[in-house]
Formats: sequence, structure tokens, C-alpha cells
Amino acid sequence: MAAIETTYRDAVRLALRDAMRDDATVFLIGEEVGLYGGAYGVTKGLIEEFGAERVMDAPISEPAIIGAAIGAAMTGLRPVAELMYVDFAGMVMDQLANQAAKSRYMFGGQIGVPMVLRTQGGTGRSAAAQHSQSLEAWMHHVPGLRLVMPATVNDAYHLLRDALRQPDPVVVIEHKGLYAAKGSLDVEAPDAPWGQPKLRRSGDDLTIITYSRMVLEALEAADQLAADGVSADVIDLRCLNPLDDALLVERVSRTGRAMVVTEAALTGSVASDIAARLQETCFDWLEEPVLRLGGEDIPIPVSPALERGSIPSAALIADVARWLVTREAPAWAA
Amino acid sequence: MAAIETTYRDAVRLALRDAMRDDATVFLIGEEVGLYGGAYGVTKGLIEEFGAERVMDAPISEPAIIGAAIGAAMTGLRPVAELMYVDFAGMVMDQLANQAAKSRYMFGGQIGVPMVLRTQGGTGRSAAAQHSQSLEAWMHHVPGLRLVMPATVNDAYHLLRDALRQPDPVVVIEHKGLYAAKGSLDVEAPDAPWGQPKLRRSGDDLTIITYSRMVLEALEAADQLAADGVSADVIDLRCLNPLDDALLVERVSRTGRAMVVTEAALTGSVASDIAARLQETCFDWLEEPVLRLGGEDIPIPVSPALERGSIPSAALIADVARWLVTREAPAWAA
Amino acid sequence: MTQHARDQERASPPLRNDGPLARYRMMRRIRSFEERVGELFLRGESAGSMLHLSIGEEAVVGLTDAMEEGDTFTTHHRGHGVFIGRGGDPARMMAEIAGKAGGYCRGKGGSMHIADRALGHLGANAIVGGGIPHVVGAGITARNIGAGRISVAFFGDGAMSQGILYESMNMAALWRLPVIFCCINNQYGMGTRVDRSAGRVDFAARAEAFGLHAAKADGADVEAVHARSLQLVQAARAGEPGFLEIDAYRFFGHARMDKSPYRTAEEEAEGRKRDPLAVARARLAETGVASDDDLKAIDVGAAAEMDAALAHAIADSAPPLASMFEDVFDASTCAPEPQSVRLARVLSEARR
Amino acid sequence: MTQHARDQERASPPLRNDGPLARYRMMRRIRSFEERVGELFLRGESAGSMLHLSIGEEAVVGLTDAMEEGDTFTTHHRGHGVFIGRGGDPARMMAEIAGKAGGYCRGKGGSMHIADRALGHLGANAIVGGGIPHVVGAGITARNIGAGRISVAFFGDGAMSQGILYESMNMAALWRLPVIFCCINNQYGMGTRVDRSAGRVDFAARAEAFGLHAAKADGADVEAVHARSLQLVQAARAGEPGFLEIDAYRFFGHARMDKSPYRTAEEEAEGRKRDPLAVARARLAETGVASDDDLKAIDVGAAAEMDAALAHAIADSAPPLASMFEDVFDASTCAPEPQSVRLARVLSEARR
Ligand SMILES: Cc1ncc(C[n+]2csc(CCOP(=O)(O)OP(=O)(O)O)c2C)c(N)n1
Ligand SMILES: Cc1ncc(C[n+]2csc(CCOP(=O)(O)OP(=O)(O)O)c2C)c(N)n1
Ligand SMILES: [Mg+2]
Ligand SMILES: [Mg+2]
Repeated sequence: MAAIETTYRDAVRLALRDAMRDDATVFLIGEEVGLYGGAYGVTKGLIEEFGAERVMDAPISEPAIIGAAIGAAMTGLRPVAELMYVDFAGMVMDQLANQAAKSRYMFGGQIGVPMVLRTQGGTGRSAAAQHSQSLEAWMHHVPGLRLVMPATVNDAYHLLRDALRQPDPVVVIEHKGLYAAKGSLDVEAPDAPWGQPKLRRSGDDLTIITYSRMVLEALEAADQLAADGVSADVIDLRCLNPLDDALLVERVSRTGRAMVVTEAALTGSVASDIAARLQETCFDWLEEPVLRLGGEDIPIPVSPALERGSIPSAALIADVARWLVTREAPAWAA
Repeated sequence: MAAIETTYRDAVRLALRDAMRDDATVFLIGEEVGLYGGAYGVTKGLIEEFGAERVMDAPISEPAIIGAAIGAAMTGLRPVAELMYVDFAGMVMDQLANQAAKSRYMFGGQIGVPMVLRTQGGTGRSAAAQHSQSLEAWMHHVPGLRLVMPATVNDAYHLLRDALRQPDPVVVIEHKGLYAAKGSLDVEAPDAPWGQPKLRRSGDDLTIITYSRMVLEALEAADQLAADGVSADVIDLRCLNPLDDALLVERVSRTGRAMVVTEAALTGSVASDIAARLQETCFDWLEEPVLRLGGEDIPIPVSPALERGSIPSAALIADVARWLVTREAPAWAA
Repeated sequence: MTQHARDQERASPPLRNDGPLARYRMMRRIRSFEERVGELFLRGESAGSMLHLSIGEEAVVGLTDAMEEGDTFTTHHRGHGVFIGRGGDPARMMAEIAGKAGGYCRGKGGSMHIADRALGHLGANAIVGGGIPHVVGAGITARNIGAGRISVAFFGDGAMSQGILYESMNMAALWRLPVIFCCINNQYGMGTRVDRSAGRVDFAARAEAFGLHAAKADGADVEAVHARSLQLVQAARAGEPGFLEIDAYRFFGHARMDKSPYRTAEEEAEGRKRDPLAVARARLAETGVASDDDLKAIDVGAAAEMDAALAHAIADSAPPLASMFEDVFDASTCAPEPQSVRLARVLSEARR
Repeated sequence: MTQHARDQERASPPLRNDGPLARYRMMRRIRSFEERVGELFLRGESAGSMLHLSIGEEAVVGLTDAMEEGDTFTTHHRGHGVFIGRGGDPARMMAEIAGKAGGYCRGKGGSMHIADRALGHLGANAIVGGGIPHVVGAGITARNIGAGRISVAFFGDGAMSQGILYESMNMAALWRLPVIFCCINNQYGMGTRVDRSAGRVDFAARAEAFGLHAAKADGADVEAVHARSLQLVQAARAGEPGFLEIDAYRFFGHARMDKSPYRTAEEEAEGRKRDPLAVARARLAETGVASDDDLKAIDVGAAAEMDAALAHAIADSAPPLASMFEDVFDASTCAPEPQSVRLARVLSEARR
């Protein structure tokens, strides 16, 4: 089957549809996933094809939704629970971290929880402080949870399908700002094997490491940089936990300069974790510290200008990368 | 008033008692804080002195306990909400991160939430995977939340009293393994100013940075190292967020070697964040990467031997520090 | 009391006790306001599209009007009406919805996070159920140091599925707090009708089982809501917490982008017949309390007020970029370090 | 079915339908087991002190005995009794409580996290309320692909204050799932008596308000519990979920370190009179179902069985250190990298 052009939103929907066609135990449970078709339209049409027992519109009870998915996973189904916004993670971290992630371990290997939690995060819609967060760091810190964040249309499909083949819980965080993004989907060709990062662009001067929507900003930044004669790697992490860092180490030990970019509030972010790891492993090859660039350490403001200003953009990434490589400070740093 | 010898547990209790005597708006709310005297005996006797309206035994409703504390703080009281185990944070992160931490910001500065959340974490009592965690990283990643973790008897008192003077929410995480620890308390002399780390021991060869119970392990490790002619700084972070890193930068740029130690699962830990920051700031002075040492990336097993084996000990810290300084691998690394 | 609150008090009619006509006027102001919010969005001037209009739910004024100065409250994402009912300034609200510097929250909160502490508003919330336990805390404050103040949580039928509501109800009953839980049942949580989210659709029975005084009132009839509210408010002041369900209908989509394909046109037409403004208007005319001209004057006055609010919001300026670092912590303490400062520290040539 | 489960089935008496005498025997086994757990602790052989004995709550057997093979369940931190009631192997349980390699969870779980998937046990939970929603999921499985299987959540009165219970009840009622919520009300959550944690202490009323069949049974009378249970199990199998409160008394402290200073000796003495073993024993003797000798033989047999379990647990070996990295993920995928490996990578001389 040849690749098709489609959107990130539709790629997720196709992944769900194909998984549900292939495996009768897969079902969806979440708020507004059925009649409404999903808050961002991702699950549109699925209730018509699969019925209300496999596309379950749930009451606004986030903890019990995740809990129910866990119980279903323990007893033979493959639930895809949807948390409408990752911002609601604070209601479900107990079920996610204390139950889903620990059951196999606490029970000595007896009880696996093969469920997928789908959610979305990020800024870009003036949705304010409680609907714009990037909270992957909370999940990243939980042993037993796998965490993936697709940046491309092809990954939106494949990471979800692969997640649905795992024997353990996987959190898939999509990005609200990517749903309308267009790209190529080849259902037979994942961008990279499950668990591995992907080099989206290669360069010589520095390695930019990022994930989710920031991959697009980083690629745009790399274009801008190229125009200035600075050539950058862009690595898309794809699977954040467990992390396979072989590619990162390989590229960073070549370029000697690394920058880790995240949309999340920087303090305590996944970017910090990756930077800490990389400087341990690549220390002898580093010309400069592993630099972190993230969201400001503030709640997300509703004003569009403030929201944009609080998050890395292609221009900012390019400025900082140039600074790192050429030691020339951008105008705003004066 | 002269210093007294007391326990960490009693220092916390004295801080609560003194704060309640000084300020009629301070009250406690939590599970078993009254008649039972606290799961670890911290609040013993307070209900007798202050009555049930100021020492409120709450139903087992963690989200609403934190939510009620928030509402009380918004309207003029100074609540100390107790979360019996930090392991239950997953039930309350919504109230803590989306409500307490963001209210001032979302409402443009109008509504502060001057509350304290007291909780305790850590290993050492074979309490298994759901009662032994170190989840400070979740709070550390929340803009608007202050986070402190006392390691000493004196800090157990002062950090709590200082927290109760803040206009914004503060999370105080105690350590279950420290409650019985003895030490000196001087109610007039904090170990360091609010917000600042404390150099607990100074050395020349490396700087060990840690917090909470690991400070004790690090100090013991430093003793062991001294016997081998390796001299180590031990810095106790005390206040993890916001972080004042001046002392860290000063010491690490002197020793050129740094190790950040945590009891939490290493991936996504506060140790990663501090290591990432330090290598950025001190890069030119570093002889070696900033090394992280933490809990293994696993849930905490109940078996005492497994539990102990999954967490840094003084011996492990010493071994790794020696390795870092002398480049001689310990026997177990062969 | 802030200067603003004082001005407010002068500018607005007294909040209560002037009866049905005042309540009609308040309901009209709410509806006109919400219509202007829709316009703000259509003109591309709102901050985002997460705008939830309370049209059809104006009878909530029956409860806001039974509250008194000093009482506090929390609202949900569809809370404009409740707040106007408690004296909110439409111009500052509209400016906030537009994300402007002169908005209630300096452009940081937006439609779902409006508050005015001076008016007792402890904050609107975008987390379904998120603001409910805060009234329990306000109730503790009232009990421990207060004097007769009550606190009211306003939320939708969707929040009836949130566990934190039951935890909060239980605490209020256990501690006999001066608190009221008000469910504005507009029959839908986004696209989900209550009979698709509740195993048994008798919300008052749930509240009663937790030990609250519970009542259900017809949301098409603001006076019925008001009568029930007066009883519940009186009981709450005496330490007997209550629950009120206002049975209403959401006239339009969930948010501005939603065209409600999950319900039929017939159902909507039926639902919109339960219009609290039409009912109140007809009764005021019938009983001779107000002439048609009086009522028209009220309508026109409300429209003019809200036109002005809309114009004000559009004219107001965007917040300065640097303001994003303010209000994370109280200004007397510290602000977060901007990244630009950290990067300069790390990368400046002076480093070596 | 695992080998263990098969052995188990041979070794134990059939789980149900052999009436009051079998239920007495089961209750006696539970009590003897719990007594040995206390001994394990006193001998310093338990993994930690978080040991919650279910003595006084043995009438839960009335419900476990009404369940069938293939039915699933979750338990709380005080769940030893429930699990033995469903066929749990005391020796492997005791070994787990001692943190040993031969325990049900290979020494990783301990008293609060025992499970035997083969017996339908989906896991004990140390989070109050944590296991409740899992039966909703099991109910979905039963509905979507199952055949008449029910799932039962066992929890304490303390969990009646957890919001997730009401969320779960609502879902079960809404989706008509084959699920039962069983509250073992032992009157206390740690040191808090139910009237200090509940605004209105009528738990069945709460469940009814959410649309469940609700019943309360005398926890001193296992046959009363059993009769109610049979009704609820039958209804649940037909898609009508239920709620059962077993009204009992916690004979001892909350955990092994707790001497219950928050309650009076008189109250305890009264409470301990409500002893389901004494009641069952007396009735069996009275009705002539069993002679005193029969009953003694049962008691002695149970004691011997549990002595053996205790000895087995003490003799069992600690789990190997390296096993800590197993079971984080399924063995077919990957295990976490031990720190020693990472450190060697970072610090090995080969680095440069
Ligand atoms: C905790 C949480 N879950 C889900 C949402 C997404 N959401 C926003 S409004 C809404 C429906 C709420 O329905 P209801 O409470 O009846 O209020 P209404 O919109 O009808 O006024 C949902 C599901 C949310 N904001 N918060
Ligand atoms: C979410 C959560 N909150 C608090 C605790 C601490 N805790 C353990 S048992 C317990 C009391 C539980 O009471 P109940 O549910 O009645 O069970 P019982 O101990 O009486 O069997 C508490 C508060 C916990 N384990 N989990
Ligand atoms: Mg609604
Ligand atoms: Mg109990």
C-alpha cells in the first residue's frame, strides 16, 4: 500500500480504526469520544463503525475512567483510554502511576496492564493555564510507564499502533497544535523502530534534540540556521521512556554541541533529564554544555501574545543555536 | 533561648505548635492529624491544645482536603494540609498544580493561596511500592509551587515556620526515615536563610549535592571518603524550588567535580534537573560530568533487602565518589 | 474594599431585595453580555475559542440574588452569568475574555478564569469540579473566624460525575459548614446528555444521601429558583449546608465552535422554550409590575451597556510581554528567572 | 489455569454451596491465618509493620462464598480474609507478607499487594479506594467478551469518602455492569470512627442514589451476609450492579503498631461481642449441624494449617537482589538499566 497524504488527526483516527478492526479486544473509553467524535475530532465516526460498547462515552470521571481501563486491561481487553487534556493528569496520576504502572511489579509479574492512555497537550490555542500544559515530565518519572509523543503524521499512526501491541501501559501524548498538520502516512513503514529516536535532519555544527510539536519548530530553525551557514542535526525523540539514547550519543559526540528543546516549563522537564544524561555520557566530546531551551517557568497565560512569548519558537531556537555555535549573542540578549 | 536536643518528629510538631500559637489563622487539616496524632505521631497533642476546629480530622478524601485548604487560604486562613504519604500525590496534583499553584497567576495577582502542604516520603520501612516513593519531581515541575525538604532537626522546624510565612503555596516533604532522628533545634537560628542551600561539610575534591535523608548518607559517605584521603563538600539543598544555585556554582567551580544524589527514581528526578543546570553553568570548570546517583528506575519492592538495594547508601555514594575522583572503579563495577 | 468595588457598587443596582424586576434586568444584562461575547469571537477579538455561553441559564440570578455582600463563590467554565449576577463589571470581564491588559486578570486568565476577589469571586475554573472544594475551605474560614458568611459553588451537571463533589458534600455535611452546592443542569456536558452520564438522574437524591438539604428548581422560572435559594441560604447560614439543582437548558453549542450535531433541532426548539427571560418578562407584564415600555427600556439599557463593554474590550491594549513573569509568586517575594537571563549567564563570553 | 491453581483446587474444599459449616471453617482459617501474621510480626519476620488484620470481619466469607470460579475481585489493604475466602494459598500469602522469594509476588508486594490472578484476584491495594474502579473495567470485559462473570470490589468504610467510589458506582449503574461494591464497615478508618468521617452514616442510601441495588448486612452473622450476597450476585450477573455493606467491628488496632488509644475499652469489648465466629459456632452447635468435637477438629485443623504456613514463610529465602529489575516491564520487552551499568558506561576508563 502506498503512502497517503493525510492529517495528524486522521492518522490517529486511522490507527484506532485499524487496531479495532484487527483486534476485537481493543476499545475506546473517554469523555466525548463517541457521539461528539472527540474534543478535537479525532474519534469521529468510530462509534458508528464499532458501536457504543467499543467506543464508550464516559461520564466526566477521569480517575475512574483510567481505573476502569486498568481493570479491563487486567482482564483481557486492550483499552485506549482518552484523557481529554493532559492538564487533567493531576486527577489520574494515582491510577496511572500507583496502579497501571506498578501492578505488574507489585504482583510479582502476574498482572500486566496492557492499556494505552491517549491524551493531548501543548499551547497554541489560547486555552489558558489549565488547558495548555505539557506535563510529560510527570509520566516520564514513573517506572513502569512507557511514554511516546508523536511529532509527525506517520508517527501519529505508528506509535499508537505499536503502543497497542505492548504488554504494558503506554502513554501517548499528542499535540493539539498538530492535529491539522498534513503529512505522509505509510501504514507499512514506521519512521523508525518502536523505542528509537529518529534523525529528522542531519548537520555538523550542533545537535538539536526535541519531540512533539517542537520538532517542527526545530526543523524550521535548522532551515534558518542553514541560511547562516550553521548546520544542525534535528533528532525527534519519539519514545521518551524508556529512552534509547544510542543515536543521541552518536550524533552529539560528532557535533560536540547539543541543545534539548521542550515546550514544557523548563524546570524539572524531560529536557533537563536528557541534558543531564547526555553530559554524563558525552562529556569528553562536548565543546559546550548541553543547553536546555524550554517554556518559561510560568503558568500559560491566555493572551495570545503572552502565550507565544512563553514558548520556544523556531526563531528563538535558531537564535540560541547560533549563539551556542558562533558565540555571537542575539540582539535580544544584549 | 538555647538550642535543645530533640527529634525531627518533635521539631515539626513544635513548628506547628508555635505557628498556631503565634497566628490564630493557622489550622491543620488532614487524615488522622487529630485524635490519632498523625500516622507518624507528628501532630500528637495538638488537638488537645487547639481543639477540633483548628486540628481537623478529615475523611479519606485527599483531593477535597487540598481543595478545602485552598479555599480556606483564599479566604483568610493559613491552612497546613497534611497528605499522609506523598505517594497519594497522584490524587491531589490537580488541586495542587492546577488550583493552588496557578490561582494567583490566572487571576492576575488577585488571589493568593498561602497554604502549606505537609507530607512525607521515602523508603526504609518496607512499606512497598505505594507507600515509599519520593515524588518531589512532580511538584518541582510546577511553576508557582515552592518546594522544601528538610534533612535536619533544625530545618524540620525552620523550613516549616518559614513556609507558613510565605504568601504562596509551599510543599514541605518530610522523610519517614528521619522522624526518629535526633539533633539540635534552635528556634532562633535557622541553618540558612529561607530559600538557600546549606554547605553541611566542605571539601576540595568533589561536591556532593543532595537533600532530605540522603544528606545523612552523603555525610557518612564523606566520612568514609576522608579516611581514604578524598575530601568532599556536602550541600543540602533544603529549598528545591525556586532554587538558589549560587552556592552550588561556587563550590562546584572550585572542586570541578559534582555528584547529585537523590532517593527518587533517577529518570526525570530533581537530581537530573540540578545536574542539567550545573553543567550549563559550571561547564568550564568541570573536570568530569556532573554525575547523578539515585534510586533505581523501579517501583519500590517490599522485601527489605531489595528495598535497600534499590536506593543509594552511604557506601554506594562513597564508592561512586571515589570512582569519580580517583578513576578507580569499585569492586562491584568490575 | 477596592476602589473598583466601590465604583461598582455605585454604578450597579443594589444586588438584592428589589425583587422580580431587578432580577429580570440582571438576567437581561447577562444575556446581552453573552451575546456580545459571541460577537467578540466572531470579530476575531477573543483570546481563543473556549467561550462557553450561559444563555438559557440566567435563572441562576435567583440564587446570586439571595446571596449577600461578603458571601463568596466559585464558578465553572460557563460562569459569566453567575459573576454578573454577583456584580461583575462587564467591561473588565469582556476585556479579560479578549486577553487584554485591562481585564480582570490582566489578560492572563481569559473567559474560564475570571475572578474579582473584592466581590467574593474566588475564581472561575476550567477544571470540571475544580472549584467545588474551595467553598468547603471558605466555609471553614467562615466557621473559624467569620460572621455569617456563606460560600456557594456553581457548577454544571457534568460535575455531578466528579468524585471531588461527593468528597466536598460529605465534608460540608460532616462539619456543618455554611456552604451551598449549586448544580446548573443544562442537560449536557459537551455532547453528552445527562441520561448518558448518570446511572440515576436524580441529583437531589445524591445530595440528600450525603446529608445535605437538597432541592431542585425550575430553571425557566427565576422566582422559583429564588424562593428555593432563600430557604437554602438561610439554612446554610445556620450551618446546614445545601444543594440546589437549577433545571435549565443549554440554548447553544458547548463552546463557540460546537454546532450540537448530537441533538435534534426539535429537542433544541423545545429546550429553548424554557427561556427564563421570556417567562419572567411575561409574568412581569401580566402582573402589571412593569409595562412593556419599562421592559423595553431595560433591554435597551442592557444592550447599550454591553455594547460599551465590547467596545472597551476591543480598544483595550494587549498586556506587555514582560508581565508574563508577574503573579507567578507574590510580588513581595521573587519572580521566575526568564530564560533569556539564564542563557546569557551560560553563554556570555564572560563565562570563561 | 496454572499448576498452582490446580493444586490449590485439589487441596482446598470446594469454594461454595456446602453451606454454613464450610463457611465456619473458612472463617476459622482466616482468623488463624491473621493470628499467625501477628506472630510473624512479633518474631521480626514480616516485611515491615504495615500489617492490617481482618479479625472481626470474617463474615465477608458470606460474599466470597456466593461468588463463582472465574469471578474477579479487588481488595484493600486489609484483604487477607477476602483472599483466603476466594481460595488463596496461606503459605504463599504468608511468604509474601514476609517478603520472601516464594511469596505470591516474589517478595515485591507484601501484605498490601497480594494477588493471584489465577484465582481471579486482580490485586490488593494500599491506596484507599485504588482498586475500586478496576472492577468497573472487569465488568466491561465481562460485558464485551465475557460470559456471566461478575467482579467484586472489597474495601473499607474509609473508602466511602473517596470520590472514585462514586465515579465507579455511577459508571456501573450507567452501563449496567455485572459488578458489586462491598464495603466492609469495621467502624474505623485508622483512628476515625465512621460518625467522624461521614456527614450522614447511611452508606446504602448513597449507593441507591447512584442507582445500585443496595443492602446492609450484619457482619456478626455470616449467613445473613450470605443471603444478601446471593441476591446481589444474581442481580449483578443480570447486569444490575449492587452494593453491600457488611456491618462489622475491627477487633484490634489499625495496624500492628496501633493500640487504639482513640477508643474506649468498653467500646472494644462491646464490639468484640459481635464475633462472627462465635455466632456461627453457637448456631452450628445449636442446630445440630456440627458437634463440639467437629468444630474443635476444624479449629485444630486450621491452626495446624496456618502454623505450617508460618513455618514455610520463615524458612523461605529472600528474593535475589537482581530480581528487583524484573517485572517492571514484561520480560518479553526490556528491563530498566541498573545504575551500576550506566555509571560504568560514564566512568569507565575506556570513555576517553
Ligand atoms: C476535569 C475536566 N474534565 C473534562 C473537561 C473538558 N470539559 C470542559 S466543559 C465539559 C463539559 C462540562 O459539562 P457541565 O459540567 O455540564 O458544564 P456545561 O458545559 O454544561 O456548563 C468538559 C467535559 C474539563 N474541562 N475538566
Ligand atoms: C488514598 C489513601 N489515603 C490514605 C491512606 C492511609 N490509610 C491507610 S488505611 C487507612 C484507613 C482506611 O480505613 P478503611 O477504608 O475503613 O479500612 P480499614 O483499615 O478499616 O480496613 C488510611 C487512612 C491510604 N493508604 N490511601
Ligand atoms: Mg451541563
Ligand atoms: Mg474501616
